Amino acid sequence: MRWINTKPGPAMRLMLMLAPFVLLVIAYSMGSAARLADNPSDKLLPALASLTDAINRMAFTPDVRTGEYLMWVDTTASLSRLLWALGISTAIALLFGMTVGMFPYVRALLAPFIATISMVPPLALLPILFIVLGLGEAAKITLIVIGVAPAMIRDLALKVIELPREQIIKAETLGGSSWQIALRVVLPQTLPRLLTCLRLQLGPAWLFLIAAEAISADSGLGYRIFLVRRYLSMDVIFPYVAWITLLAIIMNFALDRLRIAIFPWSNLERQ
Amino acid sequence: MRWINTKPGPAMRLMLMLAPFVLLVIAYSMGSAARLADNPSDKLLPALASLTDAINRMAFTPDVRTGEYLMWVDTTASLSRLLWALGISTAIALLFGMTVGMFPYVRALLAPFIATISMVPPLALLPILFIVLGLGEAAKITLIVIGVAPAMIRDLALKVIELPREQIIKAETLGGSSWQIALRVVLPQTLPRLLTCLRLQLGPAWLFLIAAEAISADSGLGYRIFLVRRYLSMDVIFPYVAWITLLAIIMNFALDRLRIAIFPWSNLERQ
Amino acid sequence: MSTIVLDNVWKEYGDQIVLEKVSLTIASRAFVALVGPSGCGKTTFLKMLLGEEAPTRGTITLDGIPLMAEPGPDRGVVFQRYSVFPHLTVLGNVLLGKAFTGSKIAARLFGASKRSAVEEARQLIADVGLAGSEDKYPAQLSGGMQQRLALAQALIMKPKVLLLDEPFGALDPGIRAEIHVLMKRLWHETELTVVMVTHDMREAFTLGTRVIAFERPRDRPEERERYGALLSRDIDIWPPRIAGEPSIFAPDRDDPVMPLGLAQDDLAPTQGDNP
Amino acid sequence: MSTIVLDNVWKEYGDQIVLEKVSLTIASRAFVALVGPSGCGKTTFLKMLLGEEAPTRGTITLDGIPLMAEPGPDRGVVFQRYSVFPHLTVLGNVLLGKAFTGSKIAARLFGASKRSAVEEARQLIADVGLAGSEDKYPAQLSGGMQQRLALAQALIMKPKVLLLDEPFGALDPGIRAEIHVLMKRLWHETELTVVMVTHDMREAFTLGTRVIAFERPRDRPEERERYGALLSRDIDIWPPRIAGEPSIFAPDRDDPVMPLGLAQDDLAPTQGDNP
Amino acid sequence: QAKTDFKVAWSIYVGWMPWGYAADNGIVQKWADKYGITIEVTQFNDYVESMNQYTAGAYDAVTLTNMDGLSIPAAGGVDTTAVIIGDFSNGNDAVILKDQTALAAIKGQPVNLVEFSVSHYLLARALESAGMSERDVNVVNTSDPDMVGAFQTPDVTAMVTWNPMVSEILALPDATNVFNSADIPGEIIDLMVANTDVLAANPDFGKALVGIWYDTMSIMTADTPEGAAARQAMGVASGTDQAGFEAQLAATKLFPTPAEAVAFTTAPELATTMDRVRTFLFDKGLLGSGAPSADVIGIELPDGTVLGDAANVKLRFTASYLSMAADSAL
Ligand SMILES: Nc1ncnc2c1ncn2[C@@H]1O[C@H](COP(=O)(O)OP(=O)(O)OP(=O)(O)O)[C@@H](O)[C@H]1O
Ligand SMILES: Nc1ncnc2c1ncn2[C@@H]1O[C@H](COP(=O)(O)OP(=O)(O)OP(=O)(O)O)[C@@H](O)[C@H]1O
Ligand SMILES: NC(N)=O
Ligand SMILES: [Mg+2]
Ligand SMILES: [Mg+2]
Repeated sequence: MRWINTKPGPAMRLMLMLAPFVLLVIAYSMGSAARLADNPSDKLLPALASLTDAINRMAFTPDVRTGEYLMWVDTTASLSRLLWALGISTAIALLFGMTVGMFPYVRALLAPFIATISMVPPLALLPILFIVLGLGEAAKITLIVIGVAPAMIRDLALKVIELPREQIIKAETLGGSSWQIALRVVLPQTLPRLLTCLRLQLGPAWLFLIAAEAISADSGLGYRIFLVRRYLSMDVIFPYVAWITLLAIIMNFALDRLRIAIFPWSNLERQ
Repeated sequence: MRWINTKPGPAMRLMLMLAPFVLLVIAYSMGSAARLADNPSDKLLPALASLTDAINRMAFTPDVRTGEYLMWVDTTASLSRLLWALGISTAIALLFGMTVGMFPYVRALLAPFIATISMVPPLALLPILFIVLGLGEAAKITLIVIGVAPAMIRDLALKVIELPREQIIKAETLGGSSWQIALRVVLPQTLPRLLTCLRLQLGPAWLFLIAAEAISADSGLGYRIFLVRRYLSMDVIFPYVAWITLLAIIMNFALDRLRIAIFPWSNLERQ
Repeated sequence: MSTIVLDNVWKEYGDQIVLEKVSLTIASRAFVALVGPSGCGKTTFLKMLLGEEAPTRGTITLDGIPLMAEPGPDRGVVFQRYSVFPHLTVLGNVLLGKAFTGSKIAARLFGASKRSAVEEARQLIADVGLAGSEDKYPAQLSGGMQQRLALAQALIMKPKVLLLDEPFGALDPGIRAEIHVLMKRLWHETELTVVMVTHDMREAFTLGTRVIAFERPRDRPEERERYGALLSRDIDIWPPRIAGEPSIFAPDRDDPVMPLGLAQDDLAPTQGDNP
Repeated sequence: MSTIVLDNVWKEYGDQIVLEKVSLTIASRAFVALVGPSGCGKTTFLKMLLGEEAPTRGTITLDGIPLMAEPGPDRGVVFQRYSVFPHLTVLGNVLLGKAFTGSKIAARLFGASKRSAVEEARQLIADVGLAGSEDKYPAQLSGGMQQRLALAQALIMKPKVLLLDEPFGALDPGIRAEIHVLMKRLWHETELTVVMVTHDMREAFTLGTRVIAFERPRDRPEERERYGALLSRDIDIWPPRIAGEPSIFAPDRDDPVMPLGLAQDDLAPTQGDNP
Repeated sequence: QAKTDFKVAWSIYVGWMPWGYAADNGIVQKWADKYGITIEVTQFNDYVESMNQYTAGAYDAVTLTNMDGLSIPAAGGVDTTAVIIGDFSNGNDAVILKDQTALAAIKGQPVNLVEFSVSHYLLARALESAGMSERDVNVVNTSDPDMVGAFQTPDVTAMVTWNPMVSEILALPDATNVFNSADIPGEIIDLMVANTDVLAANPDFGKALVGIWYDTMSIMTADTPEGAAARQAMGVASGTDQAGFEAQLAATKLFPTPAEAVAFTTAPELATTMDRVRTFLFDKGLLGSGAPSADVIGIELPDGTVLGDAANVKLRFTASYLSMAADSAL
């Protein structure tokens, strides 16, 4: 049999899937042991026990100063920023994506501008952002929105433009006005793509969140990572990174489930 | 006529296209004038003349200390990092994307791992990167590769999986081995997508480049922006941001032209 | 009444002439079948009747009034694909036109108007043979069922003119035969002028009252810019079919002569033939 | 010789039985046309002959040897779509098989072997009527030309068996008639056993030496899991067509009886009919 | 322009941690209430950003060093007054070499530091003390949170940074502190500065800041359980613990009483220091790209004398608010 035609069975598949993760843990343990043998106070690759300690300390022991569980406080702070930002980006992307996609005048007006905006590196504009918006949540949320919305707008507008012209004609022969067609034909077919789009932007959104929290905050997952980075406290950084990754994976998965649950037809279509 | 059916003529289109850019310049000038009226040495929104001065100083006047043109030095440093990183990412994405897409065993082994990796926020892992790779070019290039390659691998693997099964069967009936099919059927059809993929990753690549240069460097566009951020020299930051945006737009455009030039069939296909 | 008159209509795309000097009068309640080789401009012709494209020269009138420059509810349409909305159920697809005309802002019906519209829609769905599938999405229907749905969806608007662009081109022969019967019934029962593009000669002669062919007499590349397709044949079916009246003979032309014993359009087993 | 023997073949996907107890002997150089309603398992059957799917029960042998579990160069195939490679020119598509067999690692030919392969490919391209289009990409060809290309590409491997899955289903009737003539010629001239799936009865009877129908006698949803499709009809064409020998009569059945004056398959104008 | 709502920015550094503690423990509230104003205290993770925000007008007061006060707000045209001189760095900033024990060995090496920061100034002073200049080394800009990681990479051999990174790095086996701010005592000064116009119109704001500061000082410098708890809280807030924080305090010359601060502020050495600083900044082009000399910006000293252009005074040192605290006149 050619390699391209040989397929692993279910058990084999599971084993293969787990292998790289197991290897990673083994490699880490070995690296850690080697470094700690050299220098017992090495902080770069803490022993698994130190990681557990740190998790325990951050997540399950109340902070002496505030009595709160730091990791939990950081998580809620970051997630609320992220969700606000994604919510706002979604609203913006929907509004602009739909109008740019549907109306040739709006497209002529905004498409080149949005294409240009989407190429501006948002990190470079951070100082202005903070000065214009102050240091509160607004600036952090705006950074994420600026980083994420242009790509979403372009993606949605493309999706709208790609709707078969036949559908629009059909809707017109059914007596639909621009508004009615937007509301009943274009919008509902755009929404599932919006969720997919959101899913694709989760990575960049986390990135900008961390960048924003690095500069100004008093809680948040990114804040903590940058705070303890001064001490090279990898025992805190690793669990935080793993936690962020897990949150991202869960959000990714949840968004896809959500799409299928709300828009069952969008999955039928695929096949 | 319904709005969705009214289209601007070519002259109108040009005017509409330019309008937001003109408005932006006007808004900036007004904001700048207002702030400078308050505080003549305000640095946040420098007058257009100060921007010109700064461009002149950075781009067309040799630096007193080194005799070099700073903006030119920064540009070559950044572009060489970016191109190295994109080259390496491309090679990695091609290798893994093809094998994950073609071989069910490799897919079972690597796909979940790569999906997980692509969710890890690379900025958080910087300290490890530095310690493993040093502070030089290697670490910066690697940061970009880590930030960009997983998404490219996934995209390419998907593209390979989406190749019609009929094509693969046809190739098998022509006597192709796995290797031959990879080389003559899958690879050439994947390459145009690779260029598109690269184009989509330009934004993130610039982002990681700037982040890497912010952390440690002695030249580069991101280095300069973060250095002068220390004394809020927006007169330098704005031209640099505009220049980065322009470079990104040019690269974006060039990659698309390149795809059409090398793979003319990939554009025929579209229609 | 819904007579369509085309007077010396030309259509050009940039340098390329697609259709040349088409003059034609389509009588009310006619069923015009439009045939011609691929790329000769059949779809373009239909788009002009729709108002989706404007003629480069010449005029098109419907009952003496120049056509609206946009598709509107007086002209229904069914395409080969993409005629139904994938995000709406069968019922939702048929209701959509009612919702558009009955509710300017929300484009949704409520209360009594909704109840009466649903009733009308259900009746139409049953008419096209989709009773029982009201809550399915198009992706859950076969190709033939989707085209029936597209018909029902267009017919609820009671259009004067129904335009069909190869509506059954992608269907199985067996399914096509069934839908021909439906199409004929609808044409007889509804006040409709129909223009249908088809690739299938038998379909044209089975359904049409008149068969029109477009053709491009000069089709070498260097000629394409100077000459378009012409109306090359115009055949009235004999014996004439008249909407609402039974055919004088050959009541069903859907079963043509067959070279062998199998039913040509349909492989449904003969009764008692099961193993 | 290339006789295919199927012995009590069943095919199931999970719970669903697709094909039931298919036993069949396909003689060397036969041209089997396979018909049946949509979804009855024709493509599945072809995939088993290809080696792309394995039968759940039963055996398939080619010249007495069990079929390879994978598609290989002894069996050529043409699908309705995606049979040619969009990134290769016409010549590149036809050369690909030669490159695979002639160059294990590079999968590209050079020097003398390249020259001879190019010559052979050009001959085949001319044979299928594509001379002059050697350097075009498939997207620059019409649907009919693409299928001709797919045939040439398969034939350069000199397969024992040629499997066709509705190869002409998406083509214009006029173009289809032309390619039927080609198909017939190729079958006569090449050492080929052909199995062709089609929806078009006339095509089946025009080309086949034998027409086979699959059918699912029990097709209610609750029955689909317990009963599959059966081989329900098996008709040898009379008078028999024999590969390489001219037909005794009806030398070309491609022009059947027509209800009216137009050529049914082709709207090409009669000579001297231009305006 | 009189107003009642004020915004104060501070960033995470040993000498400024009291601000966070004061905000968390009602001390800010207490003094704001006393003067009938509100003070919003905001923590910044990024020091540079806090100064930029202040310079752009988003904040009324900010914590910074004497050098950054001159190069950022003053050079940015914002007339700034140092309300509190809280401490000077007495070892918190250090030049660290890897596998070398003498400062002279720095010659020819790349030196990782935050360019144009106090580290850069410290390096300049260190080189000067060893008869070298910046031409003898090769400066590589490196961001402060990454210093500890960066030091462990093979290609980094010399580094200038501040605490808490200094103590982390010195804990590594191959690191040696070859020069530090204790060698130039009183030159790197940590301040709380406020916008001069705001202060002039609202002297109560300045009084409240001083009041908050010395209330907090008296708690955190006390050798009591309450003092220990305060130091622990500040340690945790800065990402370490009580011991770590106290180690950093040991390298900081804190003025626990207003009297000591007044004495330092009014001493003649301040003029010398500021002259050195402005010369350094001018050499680096940080006083404005067109600046003809180090005199472009005027620096007013507590006795009213001005260094540089008296018509363009943008940075002012004053002992008046500190004196009020010393005199218990708040
Ligand atoms: N928007 C357009 N711009 C330019 N040329 C067009 C456009 N639409 C159609 N054409 C050209 O007009 C000619 C007629 O196209 P049309 O789609 O009407 O043909 P058709 O008869 O419907 O063909 P088919 O049977 O393949 O559907 C073709 O040559 C086509 O390339
Ligand atoms: N990989 C598969 N997994 C599960 N079921 C399948 C698979 N492939 C085909 N089927 C089912 O097997 C049945 C036969 O499918 P097949 O494609 O062979 O039909 P067909 O006769 O070729 O139909 P058509 O005329 O539409 O091409 C269908 O019910 C189909 O849903
Ligand atoms: N403020 C400092 N770095 O002493
Ligand atoms: Mg058409
Ligand atoms: Mg099939």
